[in-house]
Amino acid sequence: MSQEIMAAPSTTLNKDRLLELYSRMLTIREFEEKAQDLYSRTLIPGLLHSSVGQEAVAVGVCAALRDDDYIASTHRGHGHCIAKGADIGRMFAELFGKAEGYCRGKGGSMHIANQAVGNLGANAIVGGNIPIVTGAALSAKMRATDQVAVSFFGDGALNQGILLESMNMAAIWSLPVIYACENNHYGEYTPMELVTAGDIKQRGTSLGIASEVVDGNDVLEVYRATMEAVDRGRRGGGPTFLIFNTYRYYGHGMSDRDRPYRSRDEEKEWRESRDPLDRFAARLIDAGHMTPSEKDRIHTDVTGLITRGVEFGTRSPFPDPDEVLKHVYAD
Amino acid sequence: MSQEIMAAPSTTLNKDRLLELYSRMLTIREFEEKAQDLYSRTLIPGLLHSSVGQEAVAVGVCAALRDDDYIASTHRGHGHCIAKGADIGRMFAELFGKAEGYCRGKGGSMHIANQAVGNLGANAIVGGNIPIVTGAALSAKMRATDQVAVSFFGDGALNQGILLESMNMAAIWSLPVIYACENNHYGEYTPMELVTAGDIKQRGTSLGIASEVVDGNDVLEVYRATMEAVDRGRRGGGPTFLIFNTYRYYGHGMSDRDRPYRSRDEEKEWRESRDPLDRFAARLIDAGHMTPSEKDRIHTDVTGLITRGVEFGTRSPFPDPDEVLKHVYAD
Amino acid sequence: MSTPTEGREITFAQAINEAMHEEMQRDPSVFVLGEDVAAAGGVYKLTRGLLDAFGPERVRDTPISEAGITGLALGAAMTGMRPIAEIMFGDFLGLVMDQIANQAAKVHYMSGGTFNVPLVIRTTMGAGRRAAAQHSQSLCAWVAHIPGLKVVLPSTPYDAKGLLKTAIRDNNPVIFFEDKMMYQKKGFVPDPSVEYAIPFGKADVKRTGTDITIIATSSMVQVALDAAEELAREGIDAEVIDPQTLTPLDEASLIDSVKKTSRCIVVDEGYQRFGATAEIAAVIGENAFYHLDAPVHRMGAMDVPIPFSPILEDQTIPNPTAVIKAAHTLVGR
Amino acid sequence: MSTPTEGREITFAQAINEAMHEEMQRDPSVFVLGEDVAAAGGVYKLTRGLLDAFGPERVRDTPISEAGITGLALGAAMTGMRPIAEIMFGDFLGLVMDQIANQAAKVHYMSGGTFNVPLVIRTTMGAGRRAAAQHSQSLCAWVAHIPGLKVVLPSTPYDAKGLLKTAIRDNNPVIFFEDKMMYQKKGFVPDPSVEYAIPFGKADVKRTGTDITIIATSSMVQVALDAAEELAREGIDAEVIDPQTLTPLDEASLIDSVKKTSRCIVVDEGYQRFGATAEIAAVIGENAFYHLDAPVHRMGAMDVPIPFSPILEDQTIPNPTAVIKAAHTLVGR
Ligand SMILES: Cc1ncc(C[n+]2csc(CCOP(=O)(O)OP(=O)(O)O)c2C)c(N)n1
Ligand SMILES: Cc1ncc(C[n+]2csc(CCOP(=O)(O)OP(=O)(O)O)c2C)c(N)n1
Ligand SMILES: [Mg+2]
Ligand SMILES: [Mg+2]
Repeated sequence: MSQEIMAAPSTTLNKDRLLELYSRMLTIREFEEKAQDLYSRTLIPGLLHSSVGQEAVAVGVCAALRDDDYIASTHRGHGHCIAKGADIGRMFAELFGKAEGYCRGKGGSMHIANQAVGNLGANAIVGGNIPIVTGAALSAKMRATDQVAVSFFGDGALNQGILLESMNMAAIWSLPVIYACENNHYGEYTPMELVTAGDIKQRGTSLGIASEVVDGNDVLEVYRATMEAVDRGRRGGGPTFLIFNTYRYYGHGMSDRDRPYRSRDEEKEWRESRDPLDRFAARLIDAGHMTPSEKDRIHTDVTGLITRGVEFGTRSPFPDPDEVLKHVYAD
Repeated sequence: MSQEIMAAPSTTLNKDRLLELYSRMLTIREFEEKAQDLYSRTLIPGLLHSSVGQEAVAVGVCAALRDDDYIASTHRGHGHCIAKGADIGRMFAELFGKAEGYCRGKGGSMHIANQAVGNLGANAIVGGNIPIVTGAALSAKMRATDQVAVSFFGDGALNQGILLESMNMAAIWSLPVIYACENNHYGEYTPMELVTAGDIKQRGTSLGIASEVVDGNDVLEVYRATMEAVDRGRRGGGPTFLIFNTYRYYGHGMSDRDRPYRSRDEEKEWRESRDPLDRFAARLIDAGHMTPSEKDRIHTDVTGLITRGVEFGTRSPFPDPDEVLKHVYAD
Repeated sequence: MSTPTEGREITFAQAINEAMHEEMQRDPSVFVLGEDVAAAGGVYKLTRGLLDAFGPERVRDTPISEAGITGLALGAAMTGMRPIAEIMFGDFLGLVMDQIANQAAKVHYMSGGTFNVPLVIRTTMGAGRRAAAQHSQSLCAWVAHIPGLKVVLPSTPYDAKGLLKTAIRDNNPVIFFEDKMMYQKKGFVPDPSVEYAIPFGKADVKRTGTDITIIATSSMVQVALDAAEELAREGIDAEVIDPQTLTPLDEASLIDSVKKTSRCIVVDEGYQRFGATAEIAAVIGENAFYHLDAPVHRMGAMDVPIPFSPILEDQTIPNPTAVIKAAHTLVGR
Repeated sequence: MSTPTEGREITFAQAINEAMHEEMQRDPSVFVLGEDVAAAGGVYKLTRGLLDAFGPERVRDTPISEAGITGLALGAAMTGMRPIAEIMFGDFLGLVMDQIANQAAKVHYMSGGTFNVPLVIRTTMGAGRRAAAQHSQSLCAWVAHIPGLKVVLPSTPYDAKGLLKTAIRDNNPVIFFEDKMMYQKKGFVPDPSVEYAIPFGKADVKRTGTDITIIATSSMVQVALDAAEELAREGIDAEVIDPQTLTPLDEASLIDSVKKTSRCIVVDEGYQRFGATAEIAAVIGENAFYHLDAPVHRMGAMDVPIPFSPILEDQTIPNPTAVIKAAHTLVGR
């Protein structure tokens, strides 16, 4: 099994990195669980969209990126932020609307940006980040760096016209951009198939863009596919469209409790047979990369990280009221 | 040869209809030539885009439609209006900004609409009519008529996001809409291939839409392909995407005189070997459907029609100044 | 003050739902489309029950394609249907302004009066939900700026129902703004058996008064009424008047009120600069000039992207305290 | 009146071209993208020569994808470049308002000040070309309503060059409106060797006067100056003042001028209702209230979709005769 994990050259990851992938996924899951808990206790205001179930996409994609590569994210964006290297404390601070949050409390859950690691920000307009990330790729190309840029979006964004416009420009200009579609099969309360025509992959191939459907719950598959896309981008080979099949375990947002639009059986099937963390943990253990006690330590570490993050966020002061007028314009 | 013209059952047209196709194409050509002449003499104000060279698309498509079927058109829309049954006099009146024009002089060349024959109007926003026509098809379906709706647009509109949004809805709802792309290989001064990725046809097939590339300078081919699409639409078989390859002989608009973005050789090749009128005339004559004297009579008739149309437009009064405030709102 | 003060109490959301339900029953050409409006009954449950009552042809879940939704609705409106399109958040108007402003608004005029556009676009406005900069705006001024559109801002369940019915029956594109913070607010509305509709272009005096006129829209009507109540205790008698529609705007009633009171505050939840308060203040300033004892005072949302943090967001929306303070300044006591 | 009155005469179009050329030379991160801007040098030849000078990487012909163009430019601006995106007609703003208003305008604020957006969007405004309802609008009020954007309306070649240079050097999204009827108008501009830029937020007094203030934007500045000349012959001394930027708006200078003259007309080519004249009139009405001898008079475009027929279109735009008439009414002689 060990060999299998290491099979493709681009996916060769040593034990440390493999454990890190696991640890990152777990961090996202624990972060989301804690955030939902805090929300239920009205400690987080506004809107909250959990990415539990989708951790492998965020982690697998970002593991293939450098710090200076770009990403931008969505309303369901905590995982992407964490995977790209955000500090948990500053993230909680942002969710609380605190001064030490990534956006000084001005953005909140749907708008976390983190310039230090190329996170151009989460975006609350479905599809809104797609041209922006494509523009970052254009910029990378013009500046002759070998940076790549990743746009995360959901299956719902497949039907926003801006996707066509952006992908077309990326294709004609051979831009180093990766369109990372997280297909969790629902856009809010509407099943994807009901509102999405044709074979999704062809939205890329029809424009001559290398496209692939990937098991988004297998972090190594995500990593492998992304590495290929990153290589293509850095080599000047142009854009890639990756469709990651995955599932969100909870409701669309915190008010979506009953989820009448899908069955409990379907949820159970994803949770029990295809959970990205369970599957990866089992594989790591089988392959001898992780011992049960290492797993325990990771869990303990992550719990500590989350606890300290919440503490940091809690301690952080609210922004000064005057802050409201700051940053409307840059100097 | 006679058989050849009549080959496919859906394209069976008797002599009268065949001559009518020719006559309509000629009417468009003469209309455009006259309009350009009038424009040069500053009798037509504003912007003017000639469809000379593209007549077979307008005529072949509209020949497959009933009066109660819908179309909407573009900035290069005179041909579509005429083919759908507009009166030449009222069209000139509109181009002159006169009260008896189709829009009472308020629309002008880029906005002629003609409700009586289902012409929802020309549109000066590239791609702007695409969702509107798709909505007309939705309406036809909801009202359970068997009307179909045709959106004419240029190759430039292929890169407007609204195309994806509209086609996707047409596909999921199986709407009786025909997307008629007039690929004249340039959007203003930019060659289509430079700004358009992939295989155009796949913008339809990727959404599961029946799609076909058609010789847009062969009026019978246009008619045949459209008849198939119309049949599909009326039968509830959903949308069709037709790409008509064609060429505009003149500049993008009246100010585009030198056309540095394309070669004189290329223009010559289209004009001399692929002219839709010449080709069709030759075929009709070869097949014994049109005698040289019949052809002459058609030319004479069309010239008369255009002359009378210009006279009508010229005689028509300018709108009453008060008209400016009318029709902002419907009652 | 046409709003009833007794009878059946329902929420703003229910009022809107009832208006759609009744109009769909009355007229088979009325239909509803939007994201999650059918099976789920809408994100705010505004369209609840419509799918069961009218079926999936007339209550359509769409893809997340706002421009497409709007354009399709427009095409349907031009060809015999009367669509009600829901744009989930008013902020998303940015995606559909071409279809609204360049297309829907101009079809009737450009076609020389031959095509009508009986189209309603329902959308939201209003901050305060900690939904941050892209889900909190009140962009009514954008559409009010465009000739050919009608713009409606109801402030009570009664008004919402009556104005939405008028919107659905109107032969023009109507943009209908619903303050999302108001959906659960209750108010008296006549029994469904009592048919009523509220005409456009008639301002509604929500409170009569003599000392100062507070012109307020949508969510700000309650803010104005709250302020007026406190002011009354202090002996300042404020008139609160709600234009109900920005287009058509009942300039005469607004001007008359100010002529009577000689002082005016305009409160609206859109950004203040180049917003609805500007138009209304300019109209008053021009037409009640010789009656004004003090400058017209405008209060819109603070001119900043709407921040997430409650301590910041709360400062951006006009509130009763601020209105009271402004009234004191204008009245001079 | 900073505009030179002698020296080198160039057109408004050339001035804009020079500004871009010089800034691209100065700063390699500046680049241009838009429809037909490269090989063809732009529909109005504004970008002529740039492709030859700076090559196809920095002068890019795009597909007809306005939203995409704007979004790509934004992404490039956030990551080290300084794009100038051309949106061929201002009417097409309807297609890009999401990327402008929900994205570009809010990035700096939403990110807590960490990302800058040094982005210029050049587009057109202005009727009179018989281009009909979808190619003639002046939609400046839409963007002026949105915090986070700067909005520039130059009225002379000198101003156009100086303001565009400032726009390109600004670290915020700037929407730059060019009146297409002005492109061929000439004016004095210093030699290219004389470097200058015009700061935002400073109104420019185009003509000093004492009897009435005419605040005019873009195309309407010349209309105001023509009216002022005629008024001078009649003994009415009008001051003509051009805000140059709607955001930031130099309220102080406008107010001071009106305090001096006591009368004010505001002229702008956008639709009058909920347009730029409303904001400016409201600002004057509120802040010069005690100095006004007559109500502030607004003159915007007629509130109708802009018609094609010359006899109709010409009525929709404010003209000197109408300004003169309004001035007579206000001055009372
Ligand atoms: C342009 C736009 N339309 C609608 C919404 C409201 N909305 C927020 S999330 C969402 C569903 C998005 O679905 P998908 O892209 O599949 O992402 P997921 O929530 O499944 O992660 C919708 C409709 C929005 N935020 N932006
Ligand atoms: C949204 C939009 N963008 C740009 C323009 C300006 N414009 C008018 S026609 C045209 C070219 C259109 O090309 P195509 O669709 O191929 O039609 P053609 O002119 O070749 O018939 C452009 C860019 C426009 N009218 N609308
Ligand atoms: Mg989804
Ligand atoms: Mg073309």
